[in-house]
Amino acid sequence: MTGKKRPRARRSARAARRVDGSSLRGLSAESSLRLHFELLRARRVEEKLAELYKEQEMRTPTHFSVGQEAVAVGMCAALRSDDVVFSGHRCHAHYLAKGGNLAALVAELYGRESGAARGRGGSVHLSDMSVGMVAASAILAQTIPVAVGSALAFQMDGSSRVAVTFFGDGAVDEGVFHESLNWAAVKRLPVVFVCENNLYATHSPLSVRLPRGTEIYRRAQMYEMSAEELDGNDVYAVYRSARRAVTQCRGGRGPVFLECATYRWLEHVGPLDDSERGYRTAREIESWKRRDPVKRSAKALKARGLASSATFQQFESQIAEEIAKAVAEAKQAPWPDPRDLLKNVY
Amino acid sequence: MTGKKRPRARRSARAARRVDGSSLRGLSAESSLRLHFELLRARRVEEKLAELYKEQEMRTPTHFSVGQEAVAVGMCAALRSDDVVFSGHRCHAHYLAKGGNLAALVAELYGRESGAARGRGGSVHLSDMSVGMVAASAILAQTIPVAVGSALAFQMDGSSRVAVTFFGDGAVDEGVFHESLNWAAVKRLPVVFVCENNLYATHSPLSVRLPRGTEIYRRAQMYEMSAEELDGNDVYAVYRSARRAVTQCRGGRGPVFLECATYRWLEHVGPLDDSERGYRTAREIESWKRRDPVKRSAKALKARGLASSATFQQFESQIAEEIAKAVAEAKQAPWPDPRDLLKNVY
Amino acid sequence: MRTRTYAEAIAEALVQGMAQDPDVFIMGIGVDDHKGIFGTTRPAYEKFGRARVFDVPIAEQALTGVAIGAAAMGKRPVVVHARNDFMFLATDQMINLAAKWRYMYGGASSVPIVVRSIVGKGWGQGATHSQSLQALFGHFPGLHVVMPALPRDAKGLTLAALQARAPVVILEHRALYETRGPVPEAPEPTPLGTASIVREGRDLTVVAVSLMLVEAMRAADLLAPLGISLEIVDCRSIRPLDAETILGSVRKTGRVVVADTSWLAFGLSAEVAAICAESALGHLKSPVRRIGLADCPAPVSVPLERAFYPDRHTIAAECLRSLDRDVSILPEFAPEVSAFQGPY
Amino acid sequence: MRTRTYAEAIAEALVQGMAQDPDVFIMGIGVDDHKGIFGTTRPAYEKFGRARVFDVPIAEQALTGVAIGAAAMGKRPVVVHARNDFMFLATDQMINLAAKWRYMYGGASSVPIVVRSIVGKGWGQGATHSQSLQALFGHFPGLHVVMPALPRDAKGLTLAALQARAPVVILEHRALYETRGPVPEAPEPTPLGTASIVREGRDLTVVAVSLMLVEAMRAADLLAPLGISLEIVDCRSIRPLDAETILGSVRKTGRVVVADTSWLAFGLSAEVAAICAESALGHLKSPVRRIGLADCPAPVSVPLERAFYPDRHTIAAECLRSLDRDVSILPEFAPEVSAFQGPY
Ligand SMILES: Cc1ncc(C[n+]2csc(CCOP(=O)(O)OP(=O)(O)O)c2C)c(N)n1
Ligand SMILES: Cc1ncc(C[n+]2csc(CCOP(=O)(O)OP(=O)(O)O)c2C)c(N)n1
Ligand SMILES: [Mg+2]
Ligand SMILES: [Mg+2]
Repeated sequence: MTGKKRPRARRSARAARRVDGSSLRGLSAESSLRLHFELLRARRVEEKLAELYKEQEMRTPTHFSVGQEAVAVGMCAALRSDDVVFSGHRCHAHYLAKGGNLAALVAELYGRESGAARGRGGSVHLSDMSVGMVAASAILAQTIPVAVGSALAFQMDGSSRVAVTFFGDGAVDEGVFHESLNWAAVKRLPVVFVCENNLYATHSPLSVRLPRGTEIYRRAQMYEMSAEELDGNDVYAVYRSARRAVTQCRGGRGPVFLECATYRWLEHVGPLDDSERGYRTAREIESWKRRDPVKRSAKALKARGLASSATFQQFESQIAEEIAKAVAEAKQAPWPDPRDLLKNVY
Repeated sequence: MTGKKRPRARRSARAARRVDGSSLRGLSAESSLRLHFELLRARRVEEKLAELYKEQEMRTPTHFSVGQEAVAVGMCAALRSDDVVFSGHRCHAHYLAKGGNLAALVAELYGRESGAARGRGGSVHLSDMSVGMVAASAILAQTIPVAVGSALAFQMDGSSRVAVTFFGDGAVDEGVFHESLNWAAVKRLPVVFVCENNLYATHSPLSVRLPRGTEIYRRAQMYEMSAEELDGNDVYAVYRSARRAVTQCRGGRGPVFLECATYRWLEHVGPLDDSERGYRTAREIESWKRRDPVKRSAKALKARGLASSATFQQFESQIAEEIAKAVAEAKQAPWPDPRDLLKNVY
Repeated sequence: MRTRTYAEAIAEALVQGMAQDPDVFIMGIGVDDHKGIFGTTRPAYEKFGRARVFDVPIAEQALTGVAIGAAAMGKRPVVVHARNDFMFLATDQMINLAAKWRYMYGGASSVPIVVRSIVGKGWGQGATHSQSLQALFGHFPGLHVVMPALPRDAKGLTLAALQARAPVVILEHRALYETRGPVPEAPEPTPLGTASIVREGRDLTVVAVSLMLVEAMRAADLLAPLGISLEIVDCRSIRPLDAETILGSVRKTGRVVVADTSWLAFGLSAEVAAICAESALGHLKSPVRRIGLADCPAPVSVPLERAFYPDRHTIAAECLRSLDRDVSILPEFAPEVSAFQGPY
Repeated sequence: MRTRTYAEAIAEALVQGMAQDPDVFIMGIGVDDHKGIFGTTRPAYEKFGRARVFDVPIAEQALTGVAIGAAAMGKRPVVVHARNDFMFLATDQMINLAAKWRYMYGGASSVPIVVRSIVGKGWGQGATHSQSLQALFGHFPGLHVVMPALPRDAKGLTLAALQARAPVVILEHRALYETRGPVPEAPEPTPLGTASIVREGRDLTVVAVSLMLVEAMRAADLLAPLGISLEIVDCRSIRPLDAETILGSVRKTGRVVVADTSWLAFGLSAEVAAICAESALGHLKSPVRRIGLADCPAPVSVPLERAFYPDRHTIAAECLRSLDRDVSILPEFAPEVSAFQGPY
């Protein structure tokens, strides 16, 4: 496959390189800093979880978002807390960015009763209704029509709420992706489709799954909805597009599709580096790590004089403290009681 | 819905009117006459079946193709007998055009052992493997990926055979439509997708199912395959496009999509006129009947002096005779033996 | 009491449920057309209009996901499939998501969707338009599955579904749509999870569901003149199954025949036989007997269709065998051709 | 005899089948990657290359339809799903088309596809990655459904599937992949439709399938020292079910415990109990006992997972109950945490 893979991968790498620096255009100092903080937080949380995962105490298959956090953070920053978000198997960053409780995330990975799904769902079934993180799911593309349905409810109620669904490039292959875009467009529903195109589905490159030359966002345009491709490793760019998209939805002008070019740093599932596995090249991985969304965001803030090393230091320690507390709590937390096994089936 | 329906319906009506006359450009006298004969035959067969259906002796839900025959005839005339065809619930014309045995069709509707599916399948499950009419199915869009799979087999064998799948505008809504086009395009398979856009799915107008402004064939182009829209009521136009499509497939240059604008004359299922039902206007029905593919084809042949009333008379009597024989045979034919009920399950 | 047809009973339940709860809405292919799903959605459409009763793209999987998403936001969507066979396209959303939602997300939310779908039969509808999916949906925890046989329950179970917390699959039977029976005007839900003894008897218990319940009643009428008294249990709730009511009757009569609208293997007849073998073994005077579809896809041709479907005579004959009585004492039946001529 | 792991046995069957029949090819997500479906497709990929072992778009429904279409043209496609749960997206193609094809089209053609899929368990794989769909596919006529428990049958049933006329669903169990046992080198198919008595015994019959068969063997070892002799039937063929072998054993021992990898309701345990109630009633000395998953979606947390899955101890305890023996005579077990840590 590698032979077939290369050209397409390079093409998208270029797509991202086009917009290499990060620009804060149109953003207040405050929101720029908030975006960076959320970005850094998502990164540090997942780095820590990946490290702890190796202790084999989190018995739940886990797909880390390291490297892709800017999409989640930029998109969710444009949402109100009564807007709703749906995700797939790679859902930690979406959960955190929407305001999902960190302690509950860690506790869920440790299988505790205090977990986000009370130890019933695991890493791939995060939910925090209190902040509008409705559901993540391990079945590919499964929550895409569900987001559309939430948007239908908002439209019927004449509310201005918006639904967002995050999914990968692999979900684009599934039939329900097509059915859902069509549904949303026919009924002009307030839903934002966010595709995190990280070039691979498990170990399959795009070339195996989409006809050469395919631009995912241009497919979306065929459903008569506005769609754009953007640099998913530039949190500010994502935020600007997200704001436009959400404004359009709230205005009742129908769904929006955002294709975000980004890249997964760790193995498909699990905490390890997989650059030796041969399905992607070290060169490719390196070229993407050079476009680290966190570093780019920090660089932009510094350049604009909005943050100093001290600022970042303070962010780091605040986050480290929060994580340490969540982990300590989770490890102490009580297990679910087997006598509750049959509760909440109906 | 009617309010929403009108504009779209008018638009497509225009699409068809654009090419109102039929041109024999590029066709030999012989093939022009053969096309007309096949067209007339499909029409007369279905008219007769619809008439007989009212006797309530054909106990199988039947979807007549009257008004849409030019698509089946034009497409199948471009095929070899070792090419294969798949269809959906409205399959009589496809079966006949591909060379399916008429007596077996009539016998199937009468539920006889001599039927195309030996009385097991009924009107919606026609098959005649001997001529490459592989399968029709009552589940919407179900045979689309199956045609793609046959094309995969041809490609693996390095053969020049082509697979064709006929479906309606309603099938376009289904997820497997998208999955199948994507599959065929990724693997550049020799398959022709033929969409008979008759503006309705059961009683639902396009406006309920596709975003306003949707051109089905342009969606297909997004899969990086060649696609065109054409007048499905002009058998010669269909034939010319079909030949181009088949040539491209045989040449290994990947799949082709043909959107054929046409119109159903009878009710969705059953032999009756349904113009009183209110889901489509008498004006619309009339405007389409003026574009009767059979009349247009006859007119073109006469204009070019290729056929006289005598020719048509001879066609008519030849066809009438064939039909009468098939019907008489079917009514005499033995019923399946209930003792064979459990045969051919595995 | 006033009588209504099965179809009218469903239509009335929908109208009353929508009047009671503004969050209820109906969507499905053709729910708003002139036929209105054999009349069942037409009154709701006329009363509440297209804002709450609307047509949809033909995409069963997305349709189900859309219903789930709306339900998660507090709506009570009613999805309608003209044939339950079309739900094969939605099994992932139904079983991998709706059924598991409440449990899998820790009990914090639920998705109370109602899925109405119709079992087809007759006029050669064939292999893909005449299946009966109760076993499929009954096997997986998380869904309620019901199959009304009587107009009363067609209304009552629909009303109950509209008030349930869990997703509910209602499998209606096309061949029952025109049947008529007592139906209270007031919106009285039939409790989910309950079977009902529709005819008391002495000699043998017939556990039947949907159309087979009606056939069982007719079988009872055939056997009564022979001095044989059947007790008939309407197994209207597939999941949860009302084992107590079934077992109570079996323990009383000591004999049981199970009549299902689907195939035997891994079906309702298997589950009922199994609970008897687990919990009523000592009471069984003769082997459990199972009645269902012939073990092949549904054929189309009339003589094959007739051999494929069991009916009152099949039930009566099995009852006689269970009682060690000579089957030949049954009057010869001219197996009738159903009067059904559509609409399908 | 030489031994192989379950995974190696499958891999060998595929290589031998592909060598014998040039029309056999394998397609599925990741069949050609470095992991090669836990090694089962890797040898075939290395030997036959990407022309006959290839990766596909993530579209289970089309994938299945594509396999059907290729089979109709004379190919023998092997479709692989890393989790059988993903087949919910393909049930229409599997049940509404593949299973009915030969019958529905009058017997003129058939579509011999082979669908390999894996049942997951452990490491908190959760509600949608650990189901076991034998009852779903077993209910509908037209498919063969098999579940190998032993490496020998993992090879033999795969070979048989590659020669069958009807579509075959093979449900493999992830927890068995590393188990090792005798596997003949020669390509010897295990006949479809047969169960096998893997351990002869006197006191009680355990009918078990897949992973539960292995657990049943361990239960037998636990009970042997107590002087209890179990006969164990490997119900490796779900459809057709080998009723004769099962009933033969039950009639001999007079007691039966059924252990399935799925839920009880409408499951394999129900079907086996039902045939006993129909055809071995007179021989049963005690009620049929059923073992399966707890009646809820699969939870993730370790203590819940442990309570959710039955194992050798559950089986041993049910056997004692069936024998009216005191369960407390069983040694106290520290319910072990499985060593499994993926890959999933
Ligand atoms: C319906 C279904 N098919 C297959 C899988 C197995 N699977 C899990 S993740 C994955 C790849 C997803 O790729 P993508 O959507 O690009 O997301 P990414 O992992 O790259 O973030 C696959 C095939 C699944 N979970 N669900
Ligand atoms: C999966 C599925 N959903 C719904 C139906 C019911 N149905 C039968 S035909 C039809 C409309 C088909 O419309 P179209 O594809 O445009 O074909 P046409 O009837 O216009 O020729 C529908 C919805 C079905 N048969 N299969
Ligand atoms: Mg990806
Ligand atoms: Mg149409």
